Amino acid sequence: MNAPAPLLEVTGLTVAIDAPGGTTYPVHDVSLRVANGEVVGVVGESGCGKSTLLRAVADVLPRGFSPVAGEVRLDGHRVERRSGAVAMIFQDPMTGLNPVMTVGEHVTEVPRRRDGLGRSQARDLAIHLLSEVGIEDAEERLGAYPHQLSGGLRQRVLIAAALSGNPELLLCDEPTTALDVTVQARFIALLRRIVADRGIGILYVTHDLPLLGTMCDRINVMYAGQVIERGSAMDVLRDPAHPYTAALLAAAPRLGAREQALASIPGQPPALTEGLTGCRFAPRCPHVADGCEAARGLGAPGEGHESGCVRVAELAPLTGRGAR
Amino acid sequence: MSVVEVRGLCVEYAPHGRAARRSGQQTRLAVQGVDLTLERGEILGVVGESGSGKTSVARCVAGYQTATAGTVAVDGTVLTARREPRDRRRVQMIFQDPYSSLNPAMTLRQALREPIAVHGLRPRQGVDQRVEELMTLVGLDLRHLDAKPRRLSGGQRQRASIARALALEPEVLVADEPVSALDVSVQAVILNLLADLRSRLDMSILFISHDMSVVAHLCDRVAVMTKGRIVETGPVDEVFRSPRDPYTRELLAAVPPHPWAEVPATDTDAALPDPTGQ
Amino acid sequence: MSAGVLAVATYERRRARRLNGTLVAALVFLSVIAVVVLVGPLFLPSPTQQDLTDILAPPSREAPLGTDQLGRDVLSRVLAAIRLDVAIGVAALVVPFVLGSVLGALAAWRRGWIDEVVGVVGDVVQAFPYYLFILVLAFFLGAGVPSIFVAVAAIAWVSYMRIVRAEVQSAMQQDYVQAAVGAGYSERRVLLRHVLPNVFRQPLTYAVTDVVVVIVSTATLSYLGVGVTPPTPELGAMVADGQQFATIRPLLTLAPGFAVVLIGAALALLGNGLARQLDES
Amino acid sequence: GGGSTDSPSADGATPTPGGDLVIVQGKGTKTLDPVAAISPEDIAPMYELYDTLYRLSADGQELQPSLAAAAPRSSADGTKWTIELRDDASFSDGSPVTAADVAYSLNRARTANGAFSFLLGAITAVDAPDDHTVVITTGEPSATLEAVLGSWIASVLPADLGGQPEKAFFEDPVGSGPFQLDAWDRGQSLRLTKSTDYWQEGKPYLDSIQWTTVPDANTRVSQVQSGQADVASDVPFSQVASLESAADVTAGTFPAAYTSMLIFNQEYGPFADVHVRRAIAQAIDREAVTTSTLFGAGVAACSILPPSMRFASEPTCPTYNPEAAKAELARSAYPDGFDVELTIDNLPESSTVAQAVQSQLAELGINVDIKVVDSGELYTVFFQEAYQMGLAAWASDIADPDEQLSYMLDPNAGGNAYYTGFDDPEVTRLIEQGRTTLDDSARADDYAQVQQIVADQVPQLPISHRENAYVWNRDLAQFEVNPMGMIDLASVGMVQQ
Amino acid sequence: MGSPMSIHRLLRALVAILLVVVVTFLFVHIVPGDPARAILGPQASQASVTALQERLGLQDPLATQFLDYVSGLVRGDLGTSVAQDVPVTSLMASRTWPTVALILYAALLTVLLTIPAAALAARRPGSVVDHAVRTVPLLGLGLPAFWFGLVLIQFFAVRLGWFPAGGYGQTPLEHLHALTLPALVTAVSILPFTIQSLRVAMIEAHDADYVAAAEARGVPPRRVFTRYVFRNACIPAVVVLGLNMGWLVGNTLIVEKVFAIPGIGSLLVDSTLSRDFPVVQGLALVVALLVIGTNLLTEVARIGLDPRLRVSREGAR
Ligand SMILES: Nc1ncnc2c1ncn2[C@@H]1O[C@H](COP(=O)(O)OP(=O)(O)OP(=O)(O)O)[C@@H](O)[C@H]1O
Ligand SMILES: Nc1ncnc2c1ncn2[C@@H]1O[C@H](COP(=O)(O)OP(=O)(O)OP(=O)(O)O)[C@@H](O)[C@H]1O
Ligand SMILES: [Mg+2]
Ligand SMILES: [Mg+2]
Repeated sequence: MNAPAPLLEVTGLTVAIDAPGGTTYPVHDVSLRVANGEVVGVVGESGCGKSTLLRAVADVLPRGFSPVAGEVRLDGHRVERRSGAVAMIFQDPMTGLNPVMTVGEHVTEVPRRRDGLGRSQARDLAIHLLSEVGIEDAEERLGAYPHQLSGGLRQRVLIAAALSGNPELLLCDEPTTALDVTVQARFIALLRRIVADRGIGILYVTHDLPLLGTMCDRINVMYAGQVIERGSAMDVLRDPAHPYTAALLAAAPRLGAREQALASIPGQPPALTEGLTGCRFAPRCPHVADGCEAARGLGAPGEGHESGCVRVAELAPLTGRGAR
Repeated sequence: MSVVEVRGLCVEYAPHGRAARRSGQQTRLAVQGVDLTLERGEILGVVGESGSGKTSVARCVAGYQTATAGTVAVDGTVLTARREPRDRRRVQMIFQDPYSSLNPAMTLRQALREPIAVHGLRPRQGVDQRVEELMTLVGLDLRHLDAKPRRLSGGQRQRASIARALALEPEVLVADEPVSALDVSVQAVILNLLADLRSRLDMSILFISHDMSVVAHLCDRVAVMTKGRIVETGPVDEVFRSPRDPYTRELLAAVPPHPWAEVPATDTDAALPDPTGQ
Repeated sequence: MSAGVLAVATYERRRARRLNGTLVAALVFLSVIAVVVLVGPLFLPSPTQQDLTDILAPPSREAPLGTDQLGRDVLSRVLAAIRLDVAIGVAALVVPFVLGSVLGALAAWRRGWIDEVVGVVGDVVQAFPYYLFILVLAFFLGAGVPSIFVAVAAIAWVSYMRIVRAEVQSAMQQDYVQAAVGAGYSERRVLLRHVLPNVFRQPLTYAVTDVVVVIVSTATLSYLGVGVTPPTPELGAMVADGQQFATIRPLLTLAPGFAVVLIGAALALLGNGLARQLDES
Repeated sequence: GGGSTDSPSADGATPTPGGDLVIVQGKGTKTLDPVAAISPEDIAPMYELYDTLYRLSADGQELQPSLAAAAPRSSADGTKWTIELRDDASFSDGSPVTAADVAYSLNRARTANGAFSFLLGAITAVDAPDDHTVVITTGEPSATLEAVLGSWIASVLPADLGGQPEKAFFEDPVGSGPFQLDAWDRGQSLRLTKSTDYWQEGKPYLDSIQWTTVPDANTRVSQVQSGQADVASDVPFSQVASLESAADVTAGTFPAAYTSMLIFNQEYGPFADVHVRRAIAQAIDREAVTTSTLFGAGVAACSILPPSMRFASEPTCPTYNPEAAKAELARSAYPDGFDVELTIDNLPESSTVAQAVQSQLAELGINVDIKVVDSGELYTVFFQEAYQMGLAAWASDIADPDEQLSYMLDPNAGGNAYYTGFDDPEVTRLIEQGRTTLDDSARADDYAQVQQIVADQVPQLPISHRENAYVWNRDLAQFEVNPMGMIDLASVGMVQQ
Repeated sequence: MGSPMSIHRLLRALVAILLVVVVTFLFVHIVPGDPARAILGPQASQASVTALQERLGLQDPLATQFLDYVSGLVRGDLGTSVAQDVPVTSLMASRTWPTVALILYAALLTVLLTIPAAALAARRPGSVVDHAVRTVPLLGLGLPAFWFGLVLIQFFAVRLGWFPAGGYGQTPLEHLHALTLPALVTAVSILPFTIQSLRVAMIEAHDADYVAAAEARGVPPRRVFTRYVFRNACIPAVVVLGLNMGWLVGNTLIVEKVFAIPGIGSLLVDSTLSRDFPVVQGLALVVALLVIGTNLLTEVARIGLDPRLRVSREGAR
């Protein structure tokens, strides 16, 4: 796969949280790219910093969080705050929509308030956008409030609202966790179609590895605030080059494999304070060895597939899925 | 004889309620004539779309809710609407949200002693020993005994609430999406624990989930629900390999294939239903 | 009282800490007041000691806040009054706290007619002009501390009832309460062990602020002429009495007035701090 | 009058015509019917709206003819009184004031069942032989007649109320006073404007007077200070001195026919014993208590009659002497003291007095428990004699001691000797005699005796005679208040400065 | 709008009003102190007191008096003032507006002071400004209205002359001017609660995902504040304001006395002291109606503000 010119380029991003107990770094020295027309996944356990990364990219970090190093560039420029070039969709479709605003208001407000469109033009645009995301009776839905919609519909409204600002990049933070699988499948198909139609880039965050396999071009695996493996979806999921990725995959149950017990990961992720050195997964890693405490960037095993594990070469077949 | 036998279960809700408001639906009949049996030592999965009535069925079985029609029998005895404490004990429920399922004011020790003491399940001096047994059984470190729930992680809490349910020595566990809120690695721990309980204690489990792969992994049999009805039941392997009902098929098609699965996904896009088909 | 239902549904979520700044400040503040109030009298004349030859004296070394129209030491009276008012405030709230909590819990737990009756009675009490209620009660029972107790109890329970009712209602949605029911525990046990212990944060922190309201009401009753019976020093009575001398000896009314404000601020601060603390833990 | 003579105000100056006067008072005017009036706030406007046959002088010692042309001429036996009316007085509707109007008004007042109709109790008939002559018949010689005719109850209204029903008439009354009604918001504000038909040349000076209710005393003072009002009544006594020296306003006190006293219910054992009462009289430092409550706006009482009242004397009173008090108590049946409840109303001054009494009686071993009742309830309690010791007050409605002495000392006069149950036939006789003797010096003797007996027997213990305290605009001239609390507003005016 | 709530709510309000009628009646009649004696004063003869009692019907059995009262109410007749011999309704007529104006003004001031204070505090939680905003209004809680009112008069009216020292004025403009200080005193008693709740709600609203999402997709900041943060934070704040309305109304009684405002508050206190029962009854009823009315109003406002409630809503009072 040829790497297209990057739409989003994050380099060395570090985010600090000032808390009474001391500063923590939920995102530490993270670099990643998203190209136009590309869906890039970010995956990792709960608490590894995925959401923080996304919010940093959109420049909507919560109170107390501040980017302390690195930069985020969109089309080669620093992300201009709240320009609308980056839109974001959250995990819970209910919390992503303002409960006191109608569907129509959500979808028309950026065109009207930012772009100065007239009322009826904005309305037409809204209907167009809502149909585009697969809401059939778009016109009737304009007056509906979020709580009157099912989860799947809300999700679509969120996308339409996000698209209303003509974003180049869409950030999705576990948008389907609350939905059932059939709705999830439809949602993902929709996202892919939008990428194809509009040529935008998507950065998609989840802790569901198999899900990423169905929709992403490339995947970044995060652990404890760092990207520890990245590569094309197929490479990462089928031939994980980091023990953590392999452990995550092993922990996910799958259809037709009920004999074995699931492999859980012992222990807890480290606290994300200062002074962590070497491989952060080492304390929980079954393959831990002497070299692990040394710091190491990403590299190997191959072009477009990098791992943070020092032992990546020795551990070649990490997967427990037998011969392939 | 089946441990649990559900016959013709119907559940009706008043048209205006919180849940209806939340989902925007106006369904009145949430469960429409459900029959279910659960054998001893069996894990029965219930899958289905959101709002199909899974939780309602579970709550009826566990006795939290009175059915509009139909019966729930445990060990052949039909349980009435107001269950005796003794009967309540026989069916215990594990909840989806590990954060609200433990009393924040009680330490784990208190939470585990209480059911044993109230029901007099052990002589006074045996209670502490039993508590420790339970902790070990669910894989919780004994040093957490005096912790209050807020100090525990989601996975630990879920284990604690399983231990609390087990303290009553129930014959049946009803688990309503016990792992949906958890992360894969923690989920693995809980799933392993449930499987272990079944094999060691011959426990019967009614396991509700909307995650096919989890059900596929854990359950012996599966019931597929949609719109308040069970549309298909059978051994998991059979149902998942050759689904007969169109809804089951749709459900299975929507599951993102595990990258290591035997049958690799061919063309993902083609397998997905038309997005406009809602 | 009817005042001050702090935002019931929303709290700040912060990470747990030892004691938050507000609480520490409140505790320090209150300790200082407590020390002054308890130790001060050792160095001062009795609050009822009259000296008609030295009335309305300006502040001096012997009488730091001067003397009143009967030549009594104002500082000594203020300190005694603080003790009394705080005692009244706290004691007067015990009954409404318990009564309101029990009724609120019952209303939420049993629903049905109990809920309706308790709710309507609460509406009536709150719709009734607060000071008229107290005034009439005070006429009926005679002025003085007992009337204040009864009047406060008759009114203040409503807020606790409302708060506890809402809290119990939401607690009943919690899975752990469901689990307790499912475990076959008696109603009493579920209510006492599983519901109530988890709903007391809100009414408790509210009660702290409510003490202030009771003190202010007691003071206002004295202004209306139905407060604590003389010669007991009471802050409101002192403020009211002192008004006659507002222009010549402003301290007579300012000092007890500030004492009310100070106690009020300290307790309100304590309430805030407590709420935050209990929230965080 | 009192007032502040030393500060440079417009007091003595001659007023110039014009100006609108705003008076703020604690309560509002609730009725304009003289018969229904009960409070000073009701009564004050009546003196301006209506006229009376006589008017009390500012010092309270003398009655001057007003609608009457001269003092009443009495028949030899003192039961027939002839009064000539002046001929230039007219009502605000233009009709002249005639003897028929006076007769109607007096008859109406004495036969109505009003709270103060008893003041006219001596009158048995009022006749108008011609337009300018009124003849009043009294059952017995009446020494108080002139004083009664000078009070609001004897206000002169048009005969038959001009043909209107009572309610309608008193909504918009017609009178012959210096002012007439402009606007009235019951209990809240009352505005009178200058009457053009008033008989007194050049008066009134003011264009209008407005009374406004401001319940809080400090707020009242503030309003005068900020120029919002011109006169505030019932100023806190302690503030008078400092207000007197303030640059922007004038303040002062005026003697009043007002006495505060402890009353002893003789049904309650200890108080039936005169030694106990005398001991208490000597145990209480009335001078100090008076200073603590009045701050110079009044004097410690000796006689029960206030000094501003006619015939007030200086009896020999028990004086403050704790030792003598103990000795006196030792002679009673309660040598070691006793417990007693002191019932007071809820005004701050009452509480001050009560606390002083409490602390001073403690020296005698008398334990006083203060019981506070609402001021609306106090006299009900007293009337039912459901008290032991009480703190009461008396304000006279006429410029004659008879009203006060009868009510307070005569067990048959209505008050059961002011709720005490005191009964001394000699006192009763002397009072009776004073009422029916037309000779002032003879009356003075009778009343002096009464005052001395009371000082010895102590049925009530007078504590202080307070004055009325006002603060007013310094541009106000001729501002004076008589002992009945009345201001002659026709003579008051502004001075240009 | 929200029909399911209205019917239940209205019914309850009706029952409450009914009970208020009964309770005031009983209340006023168990009060010791004879109105006739209170009116006529100490000098009045027993005969005239008895006469007045008869005229007032005070010697009838309580039940008869109550029936008379209720049948009067039904005809819109609140009885006749004992002390002033005029119909209670006409006595109240001129008194209601100043009180209503005072309440509205105080509510307005509350809102005007609450919004900027809460917004300022919520902008940077934990900052010095935030702490100040959270603690300073607490002082208001301990401020007895009668005392604070006098302090304000001394300072703003006497010293500075900015406002009248009490009173109500004649023209609307004068009313506004005269009511400023009293409204402030009234508002201060509930400010701690409204500021606190709006602040918390704003912080919560600001942390909501929809705010981040809106900011990210390019909604202008001003609109994010008005339509997202403030609009949502209003809902709980309105509830708190409503809950405290009763207290606010109660406080006006005292404030009116201090500031000599010819409203129902000062009339109520006076009438209670002078045992003018019919007036007390009538006023208690009016105040109760005011409180119940404002409660219903906040309920309506809440439903107006929160579309989620328009379907149905149980509990959470
Ligand atoms: N307000 C806060 N104060 C301090 N630490 C915080 C705060 N919020 C989050 N964190 C920490 O920051 C880290 C990263 O959080 P983040 O939400 O980015 O994780 P995530 O990968 O999105 O997790 P999840 O899968 O649960 O959503 C976590 O360890 C979390 O504990
Ligand atoms: N308390 C209630 N009042 C009214 N309707 C309810 C109530 N609880 C559930 N419902 C409705 O009943 C139907 C079935 O709900 P239920 O919770 O049993 O579904 P579920 O299969 O568990 O869904 P999910 O996967 O979302 O948990 C839904 O339409 C729901 O809206
Ligand atoms: Mg996240
Ligand atoms: Mg469910």
